[in-house]
Amino acid sequence: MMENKRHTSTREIVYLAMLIAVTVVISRFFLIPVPMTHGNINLCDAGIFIAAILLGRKQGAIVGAFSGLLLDLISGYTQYMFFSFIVHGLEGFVAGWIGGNKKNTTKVVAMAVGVVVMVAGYWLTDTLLYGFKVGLIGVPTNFIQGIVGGIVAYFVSVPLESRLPRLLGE
Amino acid sequence: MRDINLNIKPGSFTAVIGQTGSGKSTLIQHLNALLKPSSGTVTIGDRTIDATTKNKHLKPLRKKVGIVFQFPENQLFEETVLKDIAFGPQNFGVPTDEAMTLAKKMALLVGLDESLLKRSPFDLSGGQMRRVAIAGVLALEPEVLVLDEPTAGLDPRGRLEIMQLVTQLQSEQDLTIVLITHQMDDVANYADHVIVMAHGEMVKQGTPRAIFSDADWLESYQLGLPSATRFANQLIKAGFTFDPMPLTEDELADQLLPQLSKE
Amino acid sequence: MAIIQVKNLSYKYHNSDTLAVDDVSFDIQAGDWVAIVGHNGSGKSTLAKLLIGLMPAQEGVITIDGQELSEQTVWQIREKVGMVFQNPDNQFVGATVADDVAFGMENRQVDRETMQERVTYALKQVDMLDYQQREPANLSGGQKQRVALAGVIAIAPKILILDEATSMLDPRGRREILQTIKRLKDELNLTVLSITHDIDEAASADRILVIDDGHFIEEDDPNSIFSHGSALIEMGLDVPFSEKLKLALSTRGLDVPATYQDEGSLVDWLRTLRSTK
Amino acid sequence: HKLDPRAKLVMSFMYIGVVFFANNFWTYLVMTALLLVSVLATAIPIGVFLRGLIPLFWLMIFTVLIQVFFGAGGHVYWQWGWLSVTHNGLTSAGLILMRFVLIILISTILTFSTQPLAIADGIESLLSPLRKLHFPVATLALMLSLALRFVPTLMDEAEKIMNAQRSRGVDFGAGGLRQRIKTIVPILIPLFVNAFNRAVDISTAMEARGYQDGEQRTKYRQLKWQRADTISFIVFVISLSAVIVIRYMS
Repeated sequence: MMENKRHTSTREIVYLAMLIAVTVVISRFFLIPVPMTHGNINLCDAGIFIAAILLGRKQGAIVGAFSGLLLDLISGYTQYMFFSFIVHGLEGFVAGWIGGNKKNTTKVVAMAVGVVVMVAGYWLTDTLLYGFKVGLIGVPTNFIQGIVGGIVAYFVSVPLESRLPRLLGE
Repeated sequence: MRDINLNIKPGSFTAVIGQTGSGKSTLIQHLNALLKPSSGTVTIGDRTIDATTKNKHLKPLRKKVGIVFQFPENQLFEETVLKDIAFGPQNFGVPTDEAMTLAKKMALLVGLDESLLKRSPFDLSGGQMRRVAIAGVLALEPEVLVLDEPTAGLDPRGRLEIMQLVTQLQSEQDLTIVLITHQMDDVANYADHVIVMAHGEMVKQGTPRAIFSDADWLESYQLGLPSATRFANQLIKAGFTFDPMPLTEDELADQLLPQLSKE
Repeated sequence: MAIIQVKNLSYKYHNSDTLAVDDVSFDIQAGDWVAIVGHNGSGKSTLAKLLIGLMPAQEGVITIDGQELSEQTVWQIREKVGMVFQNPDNQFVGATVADDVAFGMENRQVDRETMQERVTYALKQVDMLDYQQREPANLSGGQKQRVALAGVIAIAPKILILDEATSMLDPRGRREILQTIKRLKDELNLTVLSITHDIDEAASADRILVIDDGHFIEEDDPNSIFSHGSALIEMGLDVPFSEKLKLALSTRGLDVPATYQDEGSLVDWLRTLRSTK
Repeated sequence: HKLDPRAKLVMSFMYIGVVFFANNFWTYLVMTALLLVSVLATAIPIGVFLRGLIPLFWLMIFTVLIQVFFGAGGHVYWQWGWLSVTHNGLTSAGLILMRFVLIILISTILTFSTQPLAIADGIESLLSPLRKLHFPVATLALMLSLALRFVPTLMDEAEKIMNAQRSRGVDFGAGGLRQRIKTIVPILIPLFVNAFNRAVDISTAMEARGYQDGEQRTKYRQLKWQRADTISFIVFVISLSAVIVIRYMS
């Protein structure tokens, strides 16, 4: 077929860009206030997991890394920017690696591991920036955020999965 | 948006016209209590909303006024067409089996074939998806149906079919219709009341005939005339007379015929 | 000379049983404005995408400006063709108006000085120069389509393809973009191929191609096409108002001429009927 | 603030790096002075920056409390069970707080004075040496700028979908966590479908405009390194080296 390989390539760049944009949008759009803590949890993990589970590890890593970076860039947490790039990138990679195109139960496991990676990653980041004990403050919130993200991702990605070939324009 | 006073009568067909950005969309969000007025009141049936109305009191109102937004096919999400149509009523506490019966009825009402009901809404054509979305709003059994440019992006046949559906809903289901549109021909053909919006204000309201009698005034708001009225204006320059001004080609033809010589 | 030649073109989507484009052949002469009309799903947008090799045709030969479309020539052919699509948002890829106009030139590796000149020139042509630094979120649909048009002008193509480019605009945006295209066509000596179901857009064309369910139905000048009145309506298409009025008059027993008349000539004809009273 | 985003990026990250070396009054004084100069250079009112700190207020209080109560060593001022306030605890709380505020302010300066797109451009430019290692910097940069471009569009779309579902009786922002998660799904599914549909359209448009991944492209938007950039850069390097020197001298 004529120039089929290149065709996929441009389309892949664009749908990854759109997934990054959607992840940023849902993180800014849905802030769920968490009682007893300092703030909100956002849905960025949901976007990253959806990308990872629908498309796989490479795509999950790209969407995770860049949406983490962009989100911090837009929200004014530039000090976290590169840490988020790595932490969310790893989160997406791991979730996509274990759970991409797999059974529903495997997806749940994949997201659980993803959450652990994310929580540990931010703990490490905060430890680097502000010290070990301060780092602990973020753990419970990040944990709740990751779990909520995982649940949302599950209910969104399962119905989307069967639509995927059509959505990708194949 | 400021200082708007208007009444929409039960069973009427009201058209809202105005340029993009004139406040039409804000207006319809008030009709459905998606927005609360910062001053003034909106009364729907026997309920009144003002700035102090609590959010939880707004929900019953949303059942009275159904809104079909622009490109409503973008709101579909369920596994099957039937489930998607039944989604709305279930949110208002209708039991599942009843909602499904209702959904089926509405699907047939908007002209969807029964064979489509078990399909995924994303497998349908654009025109069919739009019907599913309209059925999903009708399933709320509203008293007022608000449609924001329901024919946008459709081809001429699709446009005609949707407009026929809307008039059928008005006459057979006793729905009050509010239509937001750029198509002056649709206003002329279907509406009995017109509201003109500009810069967040209502600048005029009246019957289509009254509104379309002043071409220059409409032009000052970048709005046009229905084709028949525009053509009649050209004929007046050629010596023809019309009273009243025709709004549709049938009206125009009826008035034109006696003025022509029968060979 | 025919700048676009299409011979026996066929295309089938692999999730469908029927041909989206079924053995279509036509020629388009350089400098012409040709409209392809058909209802939604008639295959007209598929045709547009085939013309610039966005999808490979299963059968048939497309020759553009003397070059046969193939894997080897596709990028050269795209150099000669500019395309404006339906959804104003989904073709605006730059961060600002100027960036978007430059996108096509960046792909063609035009150097920066030339790009700056041409961005200014192209934006002037579509009357959007004052909006250079604006972001797409602050523009209307009509303005975005004009930016898309500027992006096309900047690469100086020979052919402009409009794929339902006005169908998502309000009447004002539609009018403005059509005026701009008419002016540009003359100034830049473009061949325009507009795929549309908007009757005003089709009426601007020199010739109209009618397709229905992937089949080529007819090609003729607008006057002859529009004289088919009710047949067009049956195909799910629109006809100009003058034709609708003539239909209304003829159902009331008036003998109307069979040939198409635009509004001006219909007024003249009605005037003669009146004066003979 | 008209500096090159690359300059601002590098300076900010050098600053954040050096904050960890600051450990006493003098070093923090230099750091604070440098920050104040930068704030003044942005010509943005100081109030705006302070408002940026408000959402983090509770986090800061928390941080300080933790340091105060759990930092051990030195003179004990107060003790109750396992909670104690010690000299070392207080000092480290003060230092952590300072570090916290400085890091947040410097990144606030960066975001307030620079468009996200400019920062993305800056990152691309700084990473461009990686091209030699066949790392697809240009492709990733394009992806990033496309994502940035479509955030407002999809934000709009999300709002529209939310309004539509609300008219269909969905209560957002009400109920417990479970209820909330349930109401999110009817927004996310259409939003993702919309994003994928757009992707198909956009990639078609890009290819029609001659885009080919992996091909060389020229760049319309270019960053210009000017004298002001060099000067600010030198100021930063000198002050930051001073901090390190002071730390190891004392």
